[in-house]
Amino acid sequence: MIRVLFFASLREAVGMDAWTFSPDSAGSPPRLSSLLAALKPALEPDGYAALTAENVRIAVNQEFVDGAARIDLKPGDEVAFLPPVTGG
Amino acid sequence: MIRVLFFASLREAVGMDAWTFSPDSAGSPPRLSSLLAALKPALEPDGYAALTAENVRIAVNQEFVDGAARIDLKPGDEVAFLPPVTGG
Amino acid sequence: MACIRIQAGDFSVDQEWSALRERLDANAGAVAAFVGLVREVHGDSRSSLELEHYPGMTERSVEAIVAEAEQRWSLAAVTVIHRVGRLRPTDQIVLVLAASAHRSAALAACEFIIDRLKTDAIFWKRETAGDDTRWVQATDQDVERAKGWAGN
Amino acid sequence: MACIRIQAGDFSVDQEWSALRERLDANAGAVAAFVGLVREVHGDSRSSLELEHYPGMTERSVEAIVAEAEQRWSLAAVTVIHRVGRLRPTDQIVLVLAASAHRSAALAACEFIIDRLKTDAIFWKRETAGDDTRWVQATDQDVERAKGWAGN
Repeated sequence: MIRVLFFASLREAVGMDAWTFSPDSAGSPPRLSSLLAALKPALEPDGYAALTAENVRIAVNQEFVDGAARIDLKPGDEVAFLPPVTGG
Repeated sequence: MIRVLFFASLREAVGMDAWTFSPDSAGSPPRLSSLLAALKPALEPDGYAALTAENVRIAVNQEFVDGAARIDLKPGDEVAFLPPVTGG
Repeated sequence: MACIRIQAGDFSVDQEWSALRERLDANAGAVAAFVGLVREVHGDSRSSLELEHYPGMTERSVEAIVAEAEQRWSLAAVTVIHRVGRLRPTDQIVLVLAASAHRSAALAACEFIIDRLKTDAIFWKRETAGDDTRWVQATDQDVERAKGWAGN
Repeated sequence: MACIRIQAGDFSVDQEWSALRERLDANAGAVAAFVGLVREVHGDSRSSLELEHYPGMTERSVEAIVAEAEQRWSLAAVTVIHRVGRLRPTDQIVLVLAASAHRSAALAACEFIIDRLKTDAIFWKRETAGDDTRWVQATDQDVERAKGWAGN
């Protein structure tokens, strides 16, 4: 089981703050690409487009990942979708 | 009567914090040059050299004056000798 | 030597200043500080600001900014407090304190930290004024300011 | 809008911060601050610093610096307090607070004011450590920093 988190404008775009990804346990190690594929039918087209926009960053276990689609995931991982930040 | 003030290192160099200049009331309006001429015999050579060093600034009535020697003075004026400042 | 807190409640500049000062020795000659306050949105005094964060990752993003400041400058002590949750106009939102032997390091570090908090710390702001609510976007100016430190 | 004081006694950062904050409206988003502390001379904890000033002219020299800052940046409020007389290591010596709508103006004004206080305000410092006493000279670095503002 992999926990998926959505923050700020993305939380609103997808209409939920968390989602659970349960990859096929028999297959090869799940990747972010398979997570996104499983997520797509659960979302409105606008929500999926928002998540995959160029300025959205993805964190796995609270570390940003680049070239995220090819990252291997494992049970217990936490994947987060983060829109551009605006602190301070 | 013109009041003359010495600050910080100049106060120590001349050995006093204030001095009174009483110009000849019959003559032309006193200038800073006549004040310095009257002051010179009252000071040790080191003290006079310190007062007339290049980095010493002179204020008349709490305003800095440039080309100070030719400034006209009048009774009641306050003349101050200021070494380089170091605040903050 | 850094004190970093993310909190919903208000902070006291006085308490933080006193606490920082106790951590300083007699070689610290300069403390630079920055306090951010919530501004009214479009002059609406009933507007509000809501700050969202990612617990855990947000703290580490702020720690990374402070660690970079500590690498760039010789700092005696640093405090960063950033609030989250719903805030009102004139509320305190962020505090940065940076102490050093000399003012140039303290001032530069304080400015660096607040600039980077704007662009690299994991917070999201939503403004609400009347019926209108929107997520705040980073300004080009903020991004430029933060980039400016890269060359230094 | 500026509060300027030259005083022998200590100041409270808390009181000054509270007083400044009361002068701000909901359009002020940023306060930058600087506190100068007395450093030990040559690691001597019994060293001391004596600050001399020219009553009247010193106040006006500080007012002129603040007025120039207010011309350069749009400032909501400014506080400058500078102490005189005998001070000990770790004592507070100077406070600058500058408030503005945005952080860039507040930070720049605060830095400008403290840089100019070093070179243009009428104070003289004498350090005493053991039997040794000397008048502090302005550093080349201070003069360069102050000159740096001329081109901006």
